[in-house]
Amino acid sequence: MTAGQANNWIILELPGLATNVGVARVAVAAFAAQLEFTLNDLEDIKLAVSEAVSNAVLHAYPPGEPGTVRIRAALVDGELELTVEDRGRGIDDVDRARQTGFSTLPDRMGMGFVFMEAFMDLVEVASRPGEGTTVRMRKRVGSEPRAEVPDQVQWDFAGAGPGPAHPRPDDSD
Amino acid sequence: MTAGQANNWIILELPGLATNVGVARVAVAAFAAQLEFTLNDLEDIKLAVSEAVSNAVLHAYPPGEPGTVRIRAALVDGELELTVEDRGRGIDDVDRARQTGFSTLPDRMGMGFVFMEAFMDLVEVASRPGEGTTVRMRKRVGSEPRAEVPDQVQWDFAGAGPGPAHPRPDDSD
Amino acid sequence: MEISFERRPGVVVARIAGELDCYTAPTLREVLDRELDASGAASLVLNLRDASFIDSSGLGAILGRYRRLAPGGGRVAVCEAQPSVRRVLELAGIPRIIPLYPSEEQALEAQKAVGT
Amino acid sequence: MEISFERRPGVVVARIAGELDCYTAPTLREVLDRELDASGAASLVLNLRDASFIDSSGLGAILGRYRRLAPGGGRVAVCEAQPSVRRVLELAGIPRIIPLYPSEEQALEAQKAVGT
Ligand SMILES: Nc1ncnc2c1ncn2[C@@H]1O[C@H](COP(=O)(O)OP(=O)(O)O)[C@@H](O)[C@H]1O
Ligand SMILES: Nc1ncnc2c1ncn2[C@@H]1O[C@H](COP(=O)(O)OP(=O)(O)O)[C@@H](O)[C@H]1O
Repeated sequence: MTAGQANNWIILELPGLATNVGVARVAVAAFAAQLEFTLNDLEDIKLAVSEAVSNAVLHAYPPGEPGTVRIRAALVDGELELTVEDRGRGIDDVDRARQTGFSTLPDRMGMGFVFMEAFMDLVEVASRPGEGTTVRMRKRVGSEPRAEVPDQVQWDFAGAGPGPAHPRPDDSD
Repeated sequence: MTAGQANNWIILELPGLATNVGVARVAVAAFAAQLEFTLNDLEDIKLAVSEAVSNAVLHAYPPGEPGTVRIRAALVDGELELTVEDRGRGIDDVDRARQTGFSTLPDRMGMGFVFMEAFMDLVEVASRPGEGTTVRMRKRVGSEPRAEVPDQVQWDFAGAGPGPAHPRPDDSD
Repeated sequence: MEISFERRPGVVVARIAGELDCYTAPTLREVLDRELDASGAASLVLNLRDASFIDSSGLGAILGRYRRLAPGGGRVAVCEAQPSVRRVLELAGIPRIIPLYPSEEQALEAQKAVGT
Repeated sequence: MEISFERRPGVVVARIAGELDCYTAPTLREVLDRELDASGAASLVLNLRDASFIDSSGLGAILGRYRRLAPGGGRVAVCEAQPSVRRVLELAGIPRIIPLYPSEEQALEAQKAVGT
């Protein structure tokens, strides 16, 4: 059975409802617990799942018309590979979307992608406007989250209004 | 969001490995927790998932060649509808398979279907030899598990050998 | 998620249990604002002892309260956060604007120190 | 799943933590049999205080030990099972052949009463 786990995977499909984000977290964490991840690693993975699935819930589909979100977790070469996919409106400019503090919704922090990057070892975003978004992530057993998220963010938080709708020139990621 | 939950569902696909049975339990329980199920109800649901997915793992596919198991959980009219499906070898005689103590494996108790029936409100088994098996179950919020599983079982347990390979005439289900 | 409140002079203490994500954040936001309005308190102490998870949506709800209270001189503090939750807060640099305290008492003491 | 053992005169006490299902049952079976062989004990007390789940595969592993020990006059008892686990054992009618005790002490007392 242990040998089989090397090629193990799960696919979870669910409608993009906020109430399902927790289900996705729990399912992926239960699956990932098969590898020798520490409790901290599993928390990192939950956070990354939460951010990616929340994005599909909040940004991909028109409000009130949730489409399907597909989550795939696989054990590949002792690493967890995670894919979160939607068939929603897509992202016009992925580089801009990934920048710290960038959000197209007024009450969001624009920290989702930054958190995924901070807590996972690899984050790739593929998106086509009108067709959907696929976020692919990897987590190695024993990898540490990267230091802190960039400094700029605190500055934005401290401001009275919502975060900037557009990135500043010094907002690098 | 609450309205949307009435039509909420998840689909979970995974290879039929024993290590994945716990993942299925946890995912379905996290999903079912959206309804007003009691903790006992959620334990009943976990048990039913465990029995149905274990069957797909243990009986459907040749040892060492696990095929895919598909679990669907949906909230329908305030009930949980659960489907566990495999594309494995199927069951020749479903009525016989559902009888208390019947098992085709020497070290099994033949209690899987009996438990599903005891802990869920409805259990339907559709199977075609060579094509696969689908178990459909329902659980109402607030339903109680049925009394005890039939008496015959204790008798079999108490025997020195494995359970009977064939049902006795008085093994009704 | 479940929230219970205790009103202290000038401070609302909110004890939050459960997961703070995009499902619960809108409720969290609304319930906190309602209590802040009703109490007229300038400051907020969030006791996260029973909060088991937080992501950027949950952080957003907390930082939103900071943005609301800061212009009037009010403060926001977090206390008793579990290690996994504290880890997310720290990685996000939250403590630089919202201090974390090991106990509710210490968080309340610190509020007093500034006066309300 | 994790198991630890304590050998008492004529009795093995096995403390089992985790989930008892078709993934862990083969290990449970093997480890219990190995310890019964090594100790030469006639009876078995299973402390399920930290067992969080059991299904028919887990029950099968327990009943298999009963079948093994009963012909030699040995006994199997379960103690400290959590409510959710106890519920499954009771619905399956297990207590009629494998008694359940609230504490390990009581389970061990009962073993003595029959002598080993
Ligand atoms: N799955 C998605 N579909 C469409 N747009 C997305 C998706 N994920 C992210 N985006 C876009 O990228 C932006 C930045 O995302 P993120 O860093 O997670 O911050 P936030 O969710 O707080 O807005 C979002 O505001 C949104 O415009
Ligand atoms: N998914 C399945 N595919 C093929 N055969 C199955 C499946 N589920 C159950 N069976 C057959 O039905 C029998 C009875 O199942 P069950 O009541 O769960 O007891 P057990 O799993 O202990 O054998 C099994 O022994 C097996 O022969």
